[in-house]
Amino acid sequence: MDQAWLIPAIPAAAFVILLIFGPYLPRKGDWLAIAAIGASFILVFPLLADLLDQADGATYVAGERAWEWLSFDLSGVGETFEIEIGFYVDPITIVMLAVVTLVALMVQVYSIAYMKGDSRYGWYFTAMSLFAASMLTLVLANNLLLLYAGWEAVGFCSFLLIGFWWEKRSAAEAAKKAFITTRIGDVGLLIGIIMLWLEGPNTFNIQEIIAFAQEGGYDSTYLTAAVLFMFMGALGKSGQFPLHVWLPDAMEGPTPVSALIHAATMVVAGVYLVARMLPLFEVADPIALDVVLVVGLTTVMISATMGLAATDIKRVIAYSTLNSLGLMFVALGSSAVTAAMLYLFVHGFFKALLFLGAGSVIHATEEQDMNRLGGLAKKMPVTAAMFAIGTLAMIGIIPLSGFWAKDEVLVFANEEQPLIVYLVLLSSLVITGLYMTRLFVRTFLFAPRDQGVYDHAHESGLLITVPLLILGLLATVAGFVVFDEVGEALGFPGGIAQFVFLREAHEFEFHLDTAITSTVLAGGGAVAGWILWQNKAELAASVRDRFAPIATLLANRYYIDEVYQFAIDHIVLGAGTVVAWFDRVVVNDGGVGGSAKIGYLAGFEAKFLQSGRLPNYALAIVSGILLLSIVMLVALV
Amino acid sequence: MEFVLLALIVIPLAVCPLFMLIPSQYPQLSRYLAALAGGTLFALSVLLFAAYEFDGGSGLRYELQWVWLENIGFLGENGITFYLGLDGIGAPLVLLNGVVIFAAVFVSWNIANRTKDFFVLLFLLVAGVYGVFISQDLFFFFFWYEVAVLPMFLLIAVWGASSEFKTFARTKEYGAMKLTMMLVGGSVLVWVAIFALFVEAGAGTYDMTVLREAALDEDFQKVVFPLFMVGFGVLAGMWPLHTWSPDGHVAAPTGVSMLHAGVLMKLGAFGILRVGMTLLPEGAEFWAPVLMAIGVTGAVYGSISALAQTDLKYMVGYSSVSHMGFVLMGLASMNEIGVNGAVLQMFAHGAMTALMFTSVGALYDQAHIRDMTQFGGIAKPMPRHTAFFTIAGLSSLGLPGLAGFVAEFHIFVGVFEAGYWWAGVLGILSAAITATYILRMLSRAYFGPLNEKWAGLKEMRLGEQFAAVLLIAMILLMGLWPAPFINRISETVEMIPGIAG
Amino acid sequence: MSTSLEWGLLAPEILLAGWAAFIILIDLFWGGLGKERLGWLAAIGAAAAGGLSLIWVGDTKQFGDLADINDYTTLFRVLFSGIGATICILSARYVRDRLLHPGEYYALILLAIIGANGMAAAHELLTAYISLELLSFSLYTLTSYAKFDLRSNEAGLKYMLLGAFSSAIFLYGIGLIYGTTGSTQFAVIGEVLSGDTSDIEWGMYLGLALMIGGLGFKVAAVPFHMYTPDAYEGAPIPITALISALAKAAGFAFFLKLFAVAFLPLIDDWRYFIAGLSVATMALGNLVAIQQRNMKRLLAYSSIGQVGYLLLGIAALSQDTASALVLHMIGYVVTNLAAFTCVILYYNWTGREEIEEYKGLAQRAPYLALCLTIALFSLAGMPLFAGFTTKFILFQAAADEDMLWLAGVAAFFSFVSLYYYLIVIREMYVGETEEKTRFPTPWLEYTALTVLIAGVFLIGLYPKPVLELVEDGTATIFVSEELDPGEDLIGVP
Amino acid sequence: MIPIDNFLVLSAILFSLGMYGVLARRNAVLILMSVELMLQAVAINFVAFAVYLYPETFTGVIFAIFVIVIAAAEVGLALAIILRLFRNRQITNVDEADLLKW
Amino acid sequence: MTYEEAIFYVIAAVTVAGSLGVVTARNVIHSALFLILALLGVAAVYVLLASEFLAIVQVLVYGGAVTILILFAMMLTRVRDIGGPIDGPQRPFAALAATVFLGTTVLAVTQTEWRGDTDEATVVTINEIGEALFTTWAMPFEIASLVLMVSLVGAIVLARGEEGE
Repeated sequence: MDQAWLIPAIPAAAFVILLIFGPYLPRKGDWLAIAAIGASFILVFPLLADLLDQADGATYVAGERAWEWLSFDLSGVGETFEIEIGFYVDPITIVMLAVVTLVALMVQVYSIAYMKGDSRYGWYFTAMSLFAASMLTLVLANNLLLLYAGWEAVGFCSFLLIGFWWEKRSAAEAAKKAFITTRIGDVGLLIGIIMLWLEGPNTFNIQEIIAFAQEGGYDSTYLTAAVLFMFMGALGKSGQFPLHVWLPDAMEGPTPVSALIHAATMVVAGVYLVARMLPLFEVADPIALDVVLVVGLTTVMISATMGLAATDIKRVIAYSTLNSLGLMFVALGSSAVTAAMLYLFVHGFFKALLFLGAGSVIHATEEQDMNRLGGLAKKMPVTAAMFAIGTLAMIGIIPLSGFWAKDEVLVFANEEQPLIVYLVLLSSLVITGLYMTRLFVRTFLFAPRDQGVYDHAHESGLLITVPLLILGLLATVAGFVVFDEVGEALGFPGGIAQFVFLREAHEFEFHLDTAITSTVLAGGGAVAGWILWQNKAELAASVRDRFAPIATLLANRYYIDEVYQFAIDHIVLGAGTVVAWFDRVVVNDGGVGGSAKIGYLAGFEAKFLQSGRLPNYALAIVSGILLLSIVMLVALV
Repeated sequence: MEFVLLALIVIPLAVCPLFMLIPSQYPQLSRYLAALAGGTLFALSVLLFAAYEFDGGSGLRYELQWVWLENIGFLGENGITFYLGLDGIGAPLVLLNGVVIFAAVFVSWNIANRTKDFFVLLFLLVAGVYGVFISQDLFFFFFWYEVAVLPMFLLIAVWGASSEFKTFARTKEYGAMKLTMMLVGGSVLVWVAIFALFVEAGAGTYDMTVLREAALDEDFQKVVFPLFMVGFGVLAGMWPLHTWSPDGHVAAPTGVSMLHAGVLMKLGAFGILRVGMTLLPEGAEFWAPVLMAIGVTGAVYGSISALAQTDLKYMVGYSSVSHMGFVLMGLASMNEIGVNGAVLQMFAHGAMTALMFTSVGALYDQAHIRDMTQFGGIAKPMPRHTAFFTIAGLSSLGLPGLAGFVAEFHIFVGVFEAGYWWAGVLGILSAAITATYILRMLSRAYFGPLNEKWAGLKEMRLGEQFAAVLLIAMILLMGLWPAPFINRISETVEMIPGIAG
Repeated sequence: MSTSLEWGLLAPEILLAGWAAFIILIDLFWGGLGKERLGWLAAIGAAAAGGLSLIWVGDTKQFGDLADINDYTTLFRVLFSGIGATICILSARYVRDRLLHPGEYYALILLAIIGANGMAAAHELLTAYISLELLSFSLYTLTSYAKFDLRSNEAGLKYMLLGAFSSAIFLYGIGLIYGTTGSTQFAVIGEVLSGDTSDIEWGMYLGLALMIGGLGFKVAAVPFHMYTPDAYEGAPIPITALISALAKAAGFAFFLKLFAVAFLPLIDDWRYFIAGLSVATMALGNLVAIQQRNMKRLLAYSSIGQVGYLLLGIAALSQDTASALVLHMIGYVVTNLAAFTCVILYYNWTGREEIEEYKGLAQRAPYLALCLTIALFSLAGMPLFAGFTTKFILFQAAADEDMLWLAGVAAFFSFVSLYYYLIVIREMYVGETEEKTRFPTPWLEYTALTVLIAGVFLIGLYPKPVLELVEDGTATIFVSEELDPGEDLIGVP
Repeated sequence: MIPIDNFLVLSAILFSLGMYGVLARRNAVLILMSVELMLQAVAINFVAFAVYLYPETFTGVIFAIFVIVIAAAEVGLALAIILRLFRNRQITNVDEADLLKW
Repeated sequence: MTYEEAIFYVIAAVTVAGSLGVVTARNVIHSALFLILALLGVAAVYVLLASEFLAIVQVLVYGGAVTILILFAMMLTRVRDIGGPIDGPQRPFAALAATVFLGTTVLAVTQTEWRGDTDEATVVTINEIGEALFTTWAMPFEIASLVLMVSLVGAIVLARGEEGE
């Protein structure tokens, strides 16, 4: 348990070494980065083992170590203001660690091939190690401040990696947009943290805050406000409804980056935060959880619909990520931590698989636009197969992991939430089926639309296909974790569900009815998709013409981007120019310049008193004398 | 160690005549002398910072008291004494000054015309700043405060640069004159306040440790504190009186604006803390809400107007106004966390702005324009420069792991603790706006496709790079391991009367 | 009939008078000495008189109720001879190039010093008035000394006629005070005024008002200052320096002694009038100075501004403010002389006195530009230099006498004054000129200049010795001398 | 005997007339003559006080003597300057001599 | 109205008329002549004030030297043929100021109750004055001599024509 701090430390050390000596290392030090993340991955297991040994029955004892980073005593009653650095390991952390380290390892191996020949190859791996280090710190942090530090560092790394090819104007803009949007979200997070600290037990330690809240320390409206502020941070980071604009644009970055950051790890940080803070959400009045739910739902619906219209394969997958994140928040909204964490665990694998598949397509064909792809299956059989598995998992077809996790979410949504929520989820299943099959069909099947691209395509090398295979396997197998027996087998007493579940044990029952409905709907969606978009996709075209206005609406992403851009240009920049003008003209020339002018003019007038003529001077003297004597006599006598 | 403290003032003053002796045909010689002097000052500052530890008493270490004027006229027992002493708040700022002067010397390495006069004035400025940070006597506090302002006019008027903008022009003489006049104008208020304080205390001495004990009555404090607040506020870039800072920086040469924004603006805030809040606690308490309001306006106002600037130096100028707004907010929170945050922010902002000015200066020296809209993709020809500027930008927008965050976090916590939740929210918002204008500038000027016109740009000079590395070291030191700073500052802040728990 | 007159006490004055005559004769009979060396000779004479007066350091004697020779007088005698010697050295080259009759020129300067000494030493009004007239007459003549220069002529005329007019008013004031108090001795007047004065109120206050007016003219307080700018601009530059240093210093020496000894009992009555004068002087002096383009007129208005600060010292009169005032006056005199030295040297070299014409001086004569900058910064009250410390002590002393508002006004105007000093400094350092000829260094003037600048630094950085000297001086005038009966005084006034 | 007030009033009248002369006249010599008048008035004042109020110390009389001496000296010097002015610029009116202004 | 007061009023009238003439005469020469009349009037006042020495000095110094000097000056500066008004533009202000001053002084002088015997003048003999001049008032005497010397030197230096002229 004590070596838990090593997990983030090794990638951090790798980052420092690469930063300073990177260019001089053989192969620019990519092996060092991979070794570091590999080591972290390996270290997760002893941690898991420790956790399981100490487990007595269903409850697991969380390990925590902390070192004082900074402290000074307040002159009040012996209080001190402390900030610590420490880690806190509990089931949720383990799940997150597993997902992050594994996917990062896969992605970095994949990147060796994908990024070969790039001018800043070394810098790529340096940034990747920094990202890994900060994500792991975020996950392991035991207090809110260290979490916030990791949170911001991850945001900065995403800025670096999205803007990796900063020569491209769009990449630079996308990076800036991502960082600013997440930063606006983080404003909420910071306010939330400080509010919790203010009324709370004068510490940032998460567990103490939760314990304090559970004893009713905070008054509920205050706690709700604090929690909602923190949720704002999660919104920004996980690209939920109001602040989701940056995620589609984040595809400007290299695909492995998208795979790692915008699928498995960073975007999921928001979910982790809410999961970690769920007890607070529950203590606060229900409005908090409803907000989470509503936001999740809206994101699900928007992303699903937008997925239909997007033509760039990476953007479609990005929308699918938004869709899944929405689902996770819906799960959290109905306080189903297991379902959320499970879906997160599973989603990490198949979404990474999808992205890396798309990456291998792009790597092979140098082309991202669906309209110019098609019929690649023959040229790239392995990628096509793996992509198929990923698509099916995303849609949630029976044997694959997507299905099990999605069902968990549906089950909780059905039990806890009103019917409307359940119906919306079901409709989203259909649409997911639609656009995922569209993606698969348009890329891999039927006649190639652009012969040049088709000829150029070739199956990617081992370095790309092997990670695909591993992820494909995981995508299929991971689902079974749901069954307790499988959990037992792997040495988890009472199954994974209990491991992750915080409250009392809850065996997994198989809800036949939800399973059937979901499979039917998802399958129906897929088949409809197949029909619509087969061979020349005439049918899809005709449907689009009929619903033309909706299609354009979707294509322009509900014009949300334009609204934000308008807001920024006019309100924010406009205010800036007005304030700058006000500052220069009113405060500066008017206020400061004005008073100086008064002095200058006073002097100017007084100057002409000096007429140069003697009688005037004599008159001045006499008037001075008279004034003096008269006032003196009047005043004093 | 006392004489190390004395050396901080003596070296810069002693080096001035030495410069005079060097014939002006050998600018290189005067540059080496400047580097040597800068180096020794830096070393001494680091030594002092490291050696300082709180010893229980009044937190004042290495005291050195020479009677200057005593028992003459209105002056009683040790009336005016040349009283040097280093305390917790002074130590980090002395370190900051040492770092910034050492960096400034290297940045102004290629000042060609009248190099030795430049360095004479620069070191005079530094002597003034050191004097303020370590003098415990109110007379000498004001004496060095004015010495620091003295060379500003010539530094900007002679070596500065005029600039034409579409709608208005800012000649360097205008910038220099406005800056000097506003600072000295501010110091008039301080002067009057010192007179009133001396008469009211009736102790016949300017020794601040004695004046601290003098129980001044409440109404007097309420009347005199605003004088100190506004008087020092002008130099601290307080909101309505801040207009000299952007104009001054645009006109000033790089080295001077580094020292100026990096250290001189801290003099104002330091003044409010050391003289205003320590000697007049009730007054400070009474006026705290007003100072908070001004601080917040400054912060938000500064960051919003920085958003609209196209000139790089104007942007950095307004960002300094915004960050100094944070400092004032920290001071106004009147509780220990907030004031600690304010002192940390003074140090952090000092290092950040100095780094920003180094980079902008380096760019300006080669490109001779500062309009960021005309640049594009200069990260290609100047990668290191971009890295330095990005680090400075990130620290100013409060990325954890860099100095900015540690300071701003304390200020926000302090402000919330003191109950001004509206100020806290606005403050954090202005930090977000800072992120916007910094990143907008970075993406527009540095990233994106390379504008062919600037293909010829070369990397920063070695001297500038050394300066930048030095400053980054400070930013990272405070960002990653702020304990040494906090321990020193918090004990002394605790001693200040009127600072709540 | 033995009287108590010890002529030995007036040895410095006698030496000066003799030396003046000696100089005139030298100039008449021994042409070979050359005009420049005549100046140095005069300087030696003045310095010798200063040295001679040091004999009486520490003791308090009286020259028959007319003049008391105590530390106050010694202090001012040394100061005046110092000023005289500096002016003689400075004008050596100027007179050689531009004026006729150098012998009389230097003689008049020496006589002016006698007048000044008389004013400082005076124990009663008649001696003071006559010395005042001696000082004024020599200054009237010296102002119009450049016979063929229209400006000098006009300045002399204005200075003369207005001087006569205001001294008539001053005399009327003295008459009334004499009428009401019965004596012209300060101590006696002080005694009478401290008693019940309700019966003689009318005459007394009118007399006081007229005297303030008359003295106001002499020290160039605002309503009466009109002649100063014209006299400064018209007179030959060394004489402008002489007026700005000697006339102001002597004026204030007499002003301070008169008000400290004679009118102290009425302080609560005239305090606010003097304060009013001081504010008006500071305001007008500094504000109009901003408009000036000629260096001499600028220094004229700046000296008017400085008079405002000195009047502040008198408005809040007490033992401390008196010594602070004298200290500031010494600081002002030394700085002003330094500034004028630079102006004179530049004028001798280029014949220019407009501020624009100081462009690029820093390139051509760096040392000269540096000294002028130091002097101007000291006048503005910037630290490291005399101005800051003396102003600080003066304003603090005034604030101590609960005149804080006046100290505030003074601090504000000293800030305003920084503007026009910076204008000059800007011209010197930022301006560019085509002529790049380096400035020939006149060694003697440069040594005088260096001594003055050293003085400015000394008072600025370590005023203790000077302040202690001044403290002993002012202590003597504040101790209330009782009339020492006993000596058989024949016809004692 | 004649009360002292008569003399003082006379002196005041003379003084005011002299003042009027200085303020109103343009010619320098006339101004000079008016100043002489004012000094006469002052002398009368002094003598009156000495003779009436303080006969035993008669400082006033001494003062009067010296005032006359100073007045005489003044006339000499003033006329010299006026002549010098006339010789240079051929004017004696004071308000024409205004080279030095503002 | 005693005998002496009548004489006083006559002399006072003469002096005031003379000085009024000096100040208001249209012709410059007339004002010079009026000055002589005024000065002699003042001499008569001194006689009334029982100080004959002063009267003699007044007549000698002023009557003789000063007025002649002024007439010479007027002749030299050819003042007669200079046209233009003799009084400046600020005549009304001058009159106003003079009258206000007159009012205040007369009021002040009459209001104060002078200390000491105010209605009979005692004679101060010449030898008393002489002795005082050389003993009690020695210093002003010396300085007065220096003033005269300065005036003399000044007059010569300024008025004397140089070779070039």
